[in-house]
Amino acid sequence: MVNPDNVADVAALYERIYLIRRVEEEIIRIYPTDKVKSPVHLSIGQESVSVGVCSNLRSQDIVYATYRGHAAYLAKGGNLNKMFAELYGKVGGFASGKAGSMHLGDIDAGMIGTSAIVSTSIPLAVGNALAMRMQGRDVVTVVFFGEGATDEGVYHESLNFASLKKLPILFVCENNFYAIYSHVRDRMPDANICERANAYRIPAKKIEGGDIFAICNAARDSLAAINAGEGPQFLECMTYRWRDHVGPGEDRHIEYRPDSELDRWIKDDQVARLAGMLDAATRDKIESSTNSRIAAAETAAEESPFPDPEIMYTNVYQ
Amino acid sequence: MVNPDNVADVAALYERIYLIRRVEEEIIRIYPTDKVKSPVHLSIGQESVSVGVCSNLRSQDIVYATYRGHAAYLAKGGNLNKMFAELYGKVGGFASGKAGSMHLGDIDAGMIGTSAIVSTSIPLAVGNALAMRMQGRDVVTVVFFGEGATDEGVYHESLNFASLKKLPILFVCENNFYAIYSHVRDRMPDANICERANAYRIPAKKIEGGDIFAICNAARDSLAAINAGEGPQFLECMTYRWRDHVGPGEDRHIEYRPDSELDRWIKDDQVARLAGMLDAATRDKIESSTNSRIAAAETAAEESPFPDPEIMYTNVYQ
Amino acid sequence: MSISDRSISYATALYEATHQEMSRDPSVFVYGLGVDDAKGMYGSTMALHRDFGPERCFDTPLAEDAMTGVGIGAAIAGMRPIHVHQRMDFLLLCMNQLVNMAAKMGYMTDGAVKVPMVIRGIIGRSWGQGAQHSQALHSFFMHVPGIRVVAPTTPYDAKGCMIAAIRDNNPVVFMEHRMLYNNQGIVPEEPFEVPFGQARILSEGDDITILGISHMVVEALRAKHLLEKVGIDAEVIDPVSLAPLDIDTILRSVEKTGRLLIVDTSWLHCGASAEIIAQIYERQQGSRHFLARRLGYQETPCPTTRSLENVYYPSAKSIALRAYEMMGNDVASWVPDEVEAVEIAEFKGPF
Amino acid sequence: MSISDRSISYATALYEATHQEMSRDPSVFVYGLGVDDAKGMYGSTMALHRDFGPERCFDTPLAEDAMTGVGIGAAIAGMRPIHVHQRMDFLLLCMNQLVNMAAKMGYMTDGAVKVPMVIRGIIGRSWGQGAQHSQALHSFFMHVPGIRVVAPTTPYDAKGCMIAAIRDNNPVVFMEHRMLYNNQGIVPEEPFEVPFGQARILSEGDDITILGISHMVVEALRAKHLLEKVGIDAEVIDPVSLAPLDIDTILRSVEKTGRLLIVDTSWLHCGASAEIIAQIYERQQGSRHFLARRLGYQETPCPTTRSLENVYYPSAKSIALRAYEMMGNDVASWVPDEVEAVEIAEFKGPF
Ligand SMILES: Cc1ncc(C[n+]2csc(CCOP(=O)(O)OP(=O)(O)O)c2C)c(N)n1
Ligand SMILES: Cc1ncc(C[n+]2csc(CCOP(=O)(O)OP(=O)(O)O)c2C)c(N)n1
Ligand SMILES: [Mg+2]
Ligand SMILES: [Mg+2]
Repeated sequence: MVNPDNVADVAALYERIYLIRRVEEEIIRIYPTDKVKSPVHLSIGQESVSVGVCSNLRSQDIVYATYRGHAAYLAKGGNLNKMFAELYGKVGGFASGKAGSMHLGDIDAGMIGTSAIVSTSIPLAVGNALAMRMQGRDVVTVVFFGEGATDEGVYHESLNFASLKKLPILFVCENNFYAIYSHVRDRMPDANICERANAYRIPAKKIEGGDIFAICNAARDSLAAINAGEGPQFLECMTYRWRDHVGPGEDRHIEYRPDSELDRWIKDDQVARLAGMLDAATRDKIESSTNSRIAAAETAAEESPFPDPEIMYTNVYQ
Repeated sequence: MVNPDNVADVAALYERIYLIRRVEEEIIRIYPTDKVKSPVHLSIGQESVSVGVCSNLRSQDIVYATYRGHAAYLAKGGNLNKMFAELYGKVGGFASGKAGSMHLGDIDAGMIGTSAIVSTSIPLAVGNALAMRMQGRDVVTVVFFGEGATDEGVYHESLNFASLKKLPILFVCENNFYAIYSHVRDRMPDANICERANAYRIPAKKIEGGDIFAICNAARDSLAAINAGEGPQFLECMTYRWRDHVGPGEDRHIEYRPDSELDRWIKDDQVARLAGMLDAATRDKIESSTNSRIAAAETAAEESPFPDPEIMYTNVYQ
Repeated sequence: MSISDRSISYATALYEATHQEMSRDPSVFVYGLGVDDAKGMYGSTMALHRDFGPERCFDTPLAEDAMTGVGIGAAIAGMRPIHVHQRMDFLLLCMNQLVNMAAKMGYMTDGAVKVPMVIRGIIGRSWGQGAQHSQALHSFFMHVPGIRVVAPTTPYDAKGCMIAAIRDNNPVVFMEHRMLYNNQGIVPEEPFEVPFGQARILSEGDDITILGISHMVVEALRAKHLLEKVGIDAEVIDPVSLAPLDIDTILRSVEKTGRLLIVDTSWLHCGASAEIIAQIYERQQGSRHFLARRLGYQETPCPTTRSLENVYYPSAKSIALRAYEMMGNDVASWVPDEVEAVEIAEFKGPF
Repeated sequence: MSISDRSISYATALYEATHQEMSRDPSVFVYGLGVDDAKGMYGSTMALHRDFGPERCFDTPLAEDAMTGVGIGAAIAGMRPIHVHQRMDFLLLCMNQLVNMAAKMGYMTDGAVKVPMVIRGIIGRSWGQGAQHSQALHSFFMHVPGIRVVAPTTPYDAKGCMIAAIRDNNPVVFMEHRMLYNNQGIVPEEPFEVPFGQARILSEGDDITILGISHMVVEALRAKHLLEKVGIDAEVIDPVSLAPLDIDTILRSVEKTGRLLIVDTSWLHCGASAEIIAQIYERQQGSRHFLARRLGYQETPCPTTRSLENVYYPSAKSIALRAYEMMGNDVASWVPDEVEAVEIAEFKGPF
């Protein structure tokens, strides 16, 4: 159990969440230079979900996530250098630039490449859990997705099957209320996501406010239940995206959501919250080492070459 | 409200249900002659669902059903001659033989052509309901489907949307426990179909035992709610298929279901039940006129020619 | 500026066509993810929900499969739905409804019902769209009887085809390339239809026929200018509609030039380019030699990084070089000028 | 009967291949609607669940889309799933998973993951299957890089291709025609692979090349016999694998005969037949004339009634007549004998 009174616990969480926040701030800074010539879907504001859940994972556990996957990738222990190089479209990336921000993933870090088609990774994660069961491997699969993904039929088929087979998988819905500019109330008669999961006989818990400690602890309980053979578990983590759906910008001018709503979530920023729980020295140490790592990753990405045309033709077939 | 003590009510139901039963018995009789050279999915044993629900419909109401659609078609007042000619693949059929048993339908009878792909008519029915709303027409849409169809993602998407828009549609699940030879327990962690409908905020009622009066009355209540603007309603009607999934045969030899289960349902036959409630004269009159109609339809189908090859190329585009 | 010279963008042309048809016919409605949002599908559906009410222009849950079925059911019931997809790739989620239902309901009822529905699929190319946001799937729909497929290139054709598609009694897959949205062109203000099945010769020439599909028409025209500098006179054809396909016009051009270069916005195998070559060949049956070549996406998924993307898509330069080669020249003997595809160079989002 | 003369059916060949691979490699498993039922997918999966346990051969909910994704995820995790579809038409429900995920995961991770998965799609033709149970969708998958497509015709190839497909590290769409299931042929008992990308010349001839796909190979062979009676010597080719496609073998044959008739089990537009003609033409580039024709489904949805079905599908007779015409004869001058396609005539279900 993550203990808010335990400095080591807090520092570990802060180190992870600060890294993610800073990486995305760097992306915002760099973006206008056109170095990242690809859509980016930032997690800023939502980091506590990935960090809270992944803080409970072991290296052998497997994560599936979405095109909004920077946070999950880094929370799962992804390689920063490979990530920057991938964003820059360079050979130093884990996929030599073939993937980019929307298909982040790295088998070494236990995160499989993400999909830009909403909801389509969910059954793959279920298949991963099935394979782990068949192989008798002690691996839990975690799949992150937005509340928008729960609209899709394949989501339902996936939950039904996972529950039918009692597979070792944790479903994590990052409910940020919106799918692009569309509010969940315009897509569901009632945003009763947990109740719907229950209808598949999957125990589900809703965590309000993005509270990182609550998320950590709920994930720990869910993982324990999975390890106890109780089958799939479900977490609905309420959260909020601060930036525009895609790209580095803010989006207040679009007026699809009330400023006050965004402001309330910014006030509850979990990064600031954790920072405030640490003494200045601990914080500085984490921050400066993180910033050096990021700077180094950027430099390495800069220096890595673009792939030659021949690279295009490799790995179409395996 | 259909009154079991009212002879006229019972006779009306019997006339409809007897027609359906006899038509399918004739199909069984004729089938070995290869006159119906197409798969048939018989409703024998399940007729009370279509008859019970459709006895409440007005001619302007629209029905969508499945490849197991003989009962729905006749219950909705379909044309017997056109149906036989269609099964025989003759020009006298409503689709000149292009449709056959799996795509039964007849816009004049208010039943749109059915689909052989499980679950795919369900969103069309929802679209029909949407159109009725847009056109301000006093029409209720009813869609029949098996419990197997509820496995498919598109079913969930359809329920969600129908409820979101509060559309005037009645969902009728004919739960006969099996999808081909696969029991519902092997496809759902819990066969809580009504609870799942509720999760979409659609009021749902389960009717046990195929009881035709209970189905009639439940449908009447559901239709009243729809007409009162309460949005979609849901009925799960437990029922049982006596014959093999496809084709005219019995299937006891396949041993995927206990004989005792089938025998119990045969004992509760709703056709026999209604017959037993009528005096012999009323019954005879209904039966003999029905049998003459069927004989006439068969003769007409025999006499109708097969379509010429040119017919193939018509109505590919409209 | 006289009315007849009015120049508008491709996106505006789509918008205008839709707006005019919605005004004319109350059975027309527009739906799909984001159609009523502030970006209004690159302007093409902008504020339709304000003008016609939220019943006739509405956002949907993320449910491409059911929402397609909803459109089909509504079309059968007398409506004329326009279903908009931000990426053509998303049509892969509703292939069952499109192929098993939309394409067949009319036939399976022998004409008792019809499915007048427009399915707008936007080819997502811009930059860094990667493997799942860059596909064009027209060949799938060309394969299946019962579906029409159009891919207008100019604002004029965008408007005329959209009106024709809305009025057509069949499902019409309407393919739009994102790099065309800002292209300007002269478009009459009053409603008009561009009939399906008529190719356009956009620019005449005697030496080689270059047929482009969608955005590749623009690149083919640029290639024509490059080729002029080496004395090659290319004829550029835009088929506009792919199903039905106007093979006669293409055949006449090939009979004149003896050379056919087809440039597609998709892969080649079993693609539109294969079909066109096969049809031309079947028509000619060896009565006259002609040369035929195809260009399209590289036979790989689309890579994200720009260095590979630049090679992945055909360009004015790669088209010109291939044409040059087909004229019997050694490609090593010519370095065409760099031409900037402004619509690509200037693209900065909304991604 | 010596072992090497052992004759088994196509369905048994599939079964045997699967059984042998499941015995050899614990990562192979079979799933799909009905695979463990009493009919065992026409015998091809019969009782595998008894021999290998219900974990390795299992029925599923009706959920083609998610179940495909489950297979992909399992394949990425090191398993070798075989997903069986009773009708190829049902693949329309999982196009997103197949095209956006299975075909691309290897590329998008630059080879870090692979998707060794077999997707068995059964072409449902028998009688009265109608518009939604009779489709063959191989051209869709041939269009998309990252997917392999095989369509074996003989029991020998059925076994060898199945073993090769299971061992292949890519998604393989395995197309089976239902009218082939009872065909008998000599098949070695020990496991063997038929490598992809090698066409077979089933029967040599000098006058015309007839290329059949799947069940159409059988009809082409029957047509060859008919043609013999009028002195026409047809060469019959079975491509076996469609992606990769062995165009060299086809090209050599066409260079010999000068005539190519392609007979497909699907529509023509943007189909396998278009691709083959286009590739042959591109290779030849007018170096030699050849005649080319295509036969396939009529360009309509499949009608249910037998009188139209008989015209809808190509037959030995329609193939022979077309070949006869391509030899420069007047079709009116010949009435080929009636040949019975026993597998069709004798079909009595299970529908
Ligand atoms: C199948 C599909 N439909 C539509 C889209 C376009 N799209 C991209 S992201 C997105 C919103 C998804 O919302 P949600 O699942 O809540 O995730 P979030 O972006 O909020 O993290 C949409 C509609 C898509 N990529 N895939
Ligand atoms: C999408 C799809 N998957 C599989 C099939 C094969 N199939 C035909 S009927 C059927 C069972 C459907 O069961 P249910 O919905 O309960 O209807 P019932 O046959 O019991 O009336 C299946 C699996 C199909 N036709 N369509
Ligand atoms: Mg969201
Ligand atoms: Mg059932």
